[in-house]
Amino acid sequence: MTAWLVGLTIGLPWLGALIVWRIPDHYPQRQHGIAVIASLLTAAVSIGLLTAHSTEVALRLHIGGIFGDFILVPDGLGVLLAAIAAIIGSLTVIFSVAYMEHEACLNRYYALVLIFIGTMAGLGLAGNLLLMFFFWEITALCSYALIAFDHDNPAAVAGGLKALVITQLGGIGLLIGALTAYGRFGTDEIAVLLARAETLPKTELNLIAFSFLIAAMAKSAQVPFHSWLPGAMEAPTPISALIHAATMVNAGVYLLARFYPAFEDVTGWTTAVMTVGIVSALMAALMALVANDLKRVLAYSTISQLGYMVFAVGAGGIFASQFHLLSHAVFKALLFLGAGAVIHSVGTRDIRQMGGLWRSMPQVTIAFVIGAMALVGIPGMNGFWSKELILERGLDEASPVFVVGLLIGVGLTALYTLRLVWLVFAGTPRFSAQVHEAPSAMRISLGILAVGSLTTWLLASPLSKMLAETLPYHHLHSETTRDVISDVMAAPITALALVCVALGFLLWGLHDRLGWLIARLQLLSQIASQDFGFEALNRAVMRSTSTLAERLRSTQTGELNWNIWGIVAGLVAILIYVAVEV
Amino acid sequence: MTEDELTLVGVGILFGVGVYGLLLTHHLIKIVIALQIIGKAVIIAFALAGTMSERVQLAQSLIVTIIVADTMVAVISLALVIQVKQRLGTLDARELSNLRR
Amino acid sequence: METNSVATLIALPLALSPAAYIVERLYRKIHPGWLALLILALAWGVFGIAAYEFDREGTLTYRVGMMQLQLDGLSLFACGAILTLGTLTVIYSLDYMAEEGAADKYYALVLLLLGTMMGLVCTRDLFNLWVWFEAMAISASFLVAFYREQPASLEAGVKYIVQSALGSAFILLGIALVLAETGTLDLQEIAQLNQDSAMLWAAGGLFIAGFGVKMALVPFHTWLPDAHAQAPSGISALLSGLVIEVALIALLRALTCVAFSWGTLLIVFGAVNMLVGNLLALRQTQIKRLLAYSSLSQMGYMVFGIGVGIYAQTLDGFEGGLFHFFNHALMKGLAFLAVGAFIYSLETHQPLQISDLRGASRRYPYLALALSLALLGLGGLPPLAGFMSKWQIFAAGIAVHEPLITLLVIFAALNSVLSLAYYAPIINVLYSRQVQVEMEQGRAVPPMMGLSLLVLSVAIVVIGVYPGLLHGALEPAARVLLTAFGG
Amino acid sequence: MDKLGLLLVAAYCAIQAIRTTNLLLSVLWLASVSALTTIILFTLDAPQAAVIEISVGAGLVAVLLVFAISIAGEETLHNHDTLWKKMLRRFPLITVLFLLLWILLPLPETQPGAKDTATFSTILWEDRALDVLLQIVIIFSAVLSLLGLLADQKLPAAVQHYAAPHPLNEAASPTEQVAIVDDEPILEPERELA
Repeated sequence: MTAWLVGLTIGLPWLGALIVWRIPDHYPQRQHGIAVIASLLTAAVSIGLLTAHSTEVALRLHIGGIFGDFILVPDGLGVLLAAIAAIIGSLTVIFSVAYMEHEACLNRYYALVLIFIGTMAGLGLAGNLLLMFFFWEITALCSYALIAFDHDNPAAVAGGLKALVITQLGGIGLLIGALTAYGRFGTDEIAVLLARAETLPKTELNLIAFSFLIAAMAKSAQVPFHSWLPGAMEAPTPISALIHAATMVNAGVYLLARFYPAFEDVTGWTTAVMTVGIVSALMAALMALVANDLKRVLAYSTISQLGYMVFAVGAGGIFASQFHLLSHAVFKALLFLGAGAVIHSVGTRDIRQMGGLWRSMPQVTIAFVIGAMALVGIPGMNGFWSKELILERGLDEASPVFVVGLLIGVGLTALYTLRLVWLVFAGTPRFSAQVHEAPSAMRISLGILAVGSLTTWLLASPLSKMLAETLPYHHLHSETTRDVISDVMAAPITALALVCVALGFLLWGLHDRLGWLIARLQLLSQIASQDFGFEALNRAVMRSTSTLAERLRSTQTGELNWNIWGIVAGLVAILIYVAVEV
Repeated sequence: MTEDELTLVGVGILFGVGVYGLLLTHHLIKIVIALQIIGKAVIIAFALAGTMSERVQLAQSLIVTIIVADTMVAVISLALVIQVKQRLGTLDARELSNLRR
Repeated sequence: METNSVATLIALPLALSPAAYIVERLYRKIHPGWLALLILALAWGVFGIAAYEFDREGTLTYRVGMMQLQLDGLSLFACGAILTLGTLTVIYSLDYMAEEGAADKYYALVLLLLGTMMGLVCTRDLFNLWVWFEAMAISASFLVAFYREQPASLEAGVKYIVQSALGSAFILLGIALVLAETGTLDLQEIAQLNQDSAMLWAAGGLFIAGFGVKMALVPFHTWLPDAHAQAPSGISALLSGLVIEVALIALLRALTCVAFSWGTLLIVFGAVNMLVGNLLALRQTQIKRLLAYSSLSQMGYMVFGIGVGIYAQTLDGFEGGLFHFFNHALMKGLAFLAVGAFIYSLETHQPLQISDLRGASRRYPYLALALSLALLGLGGLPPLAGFMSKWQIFAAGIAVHEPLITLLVIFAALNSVLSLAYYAPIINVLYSRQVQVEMEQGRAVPPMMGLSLLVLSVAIVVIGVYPGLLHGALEPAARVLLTAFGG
Repeated sequence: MDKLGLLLVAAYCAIQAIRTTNLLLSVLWLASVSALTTIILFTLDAPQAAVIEISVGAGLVAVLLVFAISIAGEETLHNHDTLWKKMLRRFPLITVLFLLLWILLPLPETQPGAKDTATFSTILWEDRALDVLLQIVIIFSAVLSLLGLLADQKLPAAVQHYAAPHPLNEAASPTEQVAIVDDEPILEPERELA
């Protein structure tokens, strides 16, 4: 039974993709319909899978040779990721029915989305490293193809390529780590790595730990590998919601959480993870503060929130990180889809050209504000509980510097979120287009997600129970929702965090009178708006590579005599090597 | 150095002259000639290898094959050269450099 | 076991190629291509028998005079690869070459090329190895310069023949040194003598340089982009997908008789090939040239894997290298054939530029998908074949547990990422929504071309998802190499 | 020592063959390299190989080269239409004839070398029969190639000027690999062939 559920969660969307890909553009209704049905079925199956979680191998496919077995294990971490992918996936597909109306090549769009959903579920459920890497790379491939979906837009193509290359660079980390483990154990099963990590030579364990960290940083867009995520905002907005907010970017956090027990004793690893998280959280928050592109603000905020999750893993808060992952997936998907509705009707992504939208699209405004409140961490929202858990964990485990960083981050989040909401929905309109309320398909998705943002924190007990039951190496103990509430309420840091939120709001409220401060911070804002120089670094690497390529190309002169020189030089080099060896 | 080794050095020199020809001449027909010179050096190398290992007859039969193959290469390259001359009007290898980069 | 099937397998295409040449003159109705296909079908039958016998009896031999043809795991595997891509190319050519003249010579020479390649991997005699090699080079030469009315083809042909002649002279010199030192030419006898002398070392160096020319090791590679880009696309597929790899096998066979530690040198060559190939392809705008350069870097992975195998005596290194050989044959074959299909459909006579393919997916969705699969596979992305063989090569490298090799594996993986920087833009162009005018007026892809493209695409995906499929064929092949190199 | 001396002389001839500007002289120098090779082969106890070398190496190849030079070595093609076309047709034929010649040549037998198991002809025709069979394959594919390359086909209407270098594929920016649009045709028709 479990095997069927696992197989269907991955296979159903793939099958749907195959079918929808075969439907030509003349039948948009069929394209929409099949995509919606396939994704809804997947979501239903994935809910079934949630209940069937276990530590046992559900599917084992013998491949042979070095490739060993392909294993799928529906443990807590895995089914959570799979369910998020399937459910948010189906909501984005529904949203797309309205958003992508009248677009060309819908069959390709839906096929890629469905392949992505299946692959993401597979990534969570993979029980061996090769299969995990396999899915890891396919998600990157889908992400690339969907970012560059509009292949005539050079920015989209460049963004897709950048996302592909950077996540692939990170993928090398996963590759090296996986192969190192394989080289010692002769198998790439994740359970074996977790069980026998201490038996590895110290250097190799270090190598695995830090290369996995690099992989996670690239996938979860942590500084300094973050710059692909803002670039990925060229994708259609539902894609941004699904891949670049709710699911794929979580894969890094998931990876760290999954292997935390193996690496927790590696010297400096937890500190490195926490540092990465904090630095990303703060820098991304600053960048969100100065960005003017609606989707980019959300992208930076995603980086920042992922930073919190990464930090939580580093601090040993596996449950806190996964809890926040769940909350974030819901409220960030909501925010992105809300932004999509706004962009769809206003026709621009520049928040300086929006404003006053609450009058014309009140329902979208309400949904968006709920998402924003969850993002800020207003009590009662799902983001509040999960974020407070992370803060609490930080206070317990990490040095005060980190805690201060976390709190500043909370304040900054409040500040940029309020700025965003204010500029988009409040004040007077700064555009001329006729704006209507979003179509019903969009509102359905938004409504469900808004309800989710208000309620998913109630799932704390089953989630915690599931994780504690199925992750034998993580030594988690199960917490009930009541425990979570009392913990959070009792923790002193909750109050501090709320003060920070209030301060953040206050800063925005007073920003007209704080001209002197803003002027002082001009330099910082300039640096932040230029991506702290990482963008320039990327460009420099790209430019130098292509210069090198160009130089090398000029050695291919096409002259026969020159070619012979090459051959003779090669022979001489070989003979010199031989002479040295003899 | 034994006499055989000295001869081997001589073969190396002849081979080197052929390679030198390939390196420096631009005339396509002379490039074919240079290839032939290299072929001669190789043939002598085989005969020498035959005497050194006391398998002269074996070496001879190999040389026959080498000569045939070398001649065939010469034939095809000359045919190509003729085509080049007919179609491009030049025999200068330097002008055959439009495929580059 | 002594058997005729080895000899029959090799002799079939060679002996019947004159028939393919002459048949059209005798019976106007029989197209030489179909005859060639029939001959290859017969060869497949013999191959099946040989594989069955191999499975039961182990290595098969056939004696000609004092010399032996020998079908061991490696040659069986290589013959399988040769027949696979060879047959698909001939099927493809039935339509592709239909409008070109000289079909008689084309198919006869393709048969000769395939037959000599199979002989090359089966021989056990060092000198005979060279003769097969030379026969292969000569039968490919006209195919390279097939479009002899195009100046560029002639130029490519001249470079090809001169450079490969120089390479084969290096090989001969090496053989002469081996003969002088050991007095025998049988590869196994030489290996058993187990001599270690400067002469043999020098011979090994000459082998690497000589075969390196045909394998396109940097800096011997300069002829390759010209020849592979100028040949008819079917031939490009054969040259890129088989000839350079078979040259690698020939090198390995030759090196077995001077089996010292060539691992380091091969690893270095592999690494250099990856980087240089990628950089040369990075800014390329002609698609066939780009694919030709990418062959350099793919060859680098194979050589790297095999170098690791020799260096550390690991089966996985050899198996990975050979696995990549097979996958590269499929992927590069598919890439060249798909590009050829575009050239055919667009009826262009200029070298096809990447930008000429703008919007191809609208008019040719399947063709665009096939090309994308080939390119992504070459870039090493799952779920395609190229990923799995690279994984195996890297796994073998890491399992050596030496920091330097680990660094080189990282380097190789970085190169894989770099290669995406030129594969991915092609895919972007294919899926552009603006469509070239020429593209809209292009003609349909004929069924035979479609068939071979379909088979290759499916094979790439299937192997990518289920890499164990080939393990049964690869393992004995790798074991031959492991044994030969002293493991 | 004498062999080294001969080799050095051969090397001198080879240098002359490469350096001389007169192509026919060059062929003559090559023929003398071939002759010296023959002598060296004799001193190395390889008389049969020597005979073949002098007949094929000095004979056939030299003839082929002279042929090729007479066809291609001149600057213009105009006046030689009929003559070279005739010669062209016989080119493969003559090649094959020469090759048959050496196969039929009666060769003197010599004593096998110390470790040789058999005489030259036994080794060539029996022990290494595979090599001989392959020679046939090589000759066959070479003849096919020749026929293909020299087939009497329509020449393009214009002999195309090919020497001018052309930026076939100059740099494009890496992210958007856009081909340069060629305004000027790559090949300019230069003159008509009558």
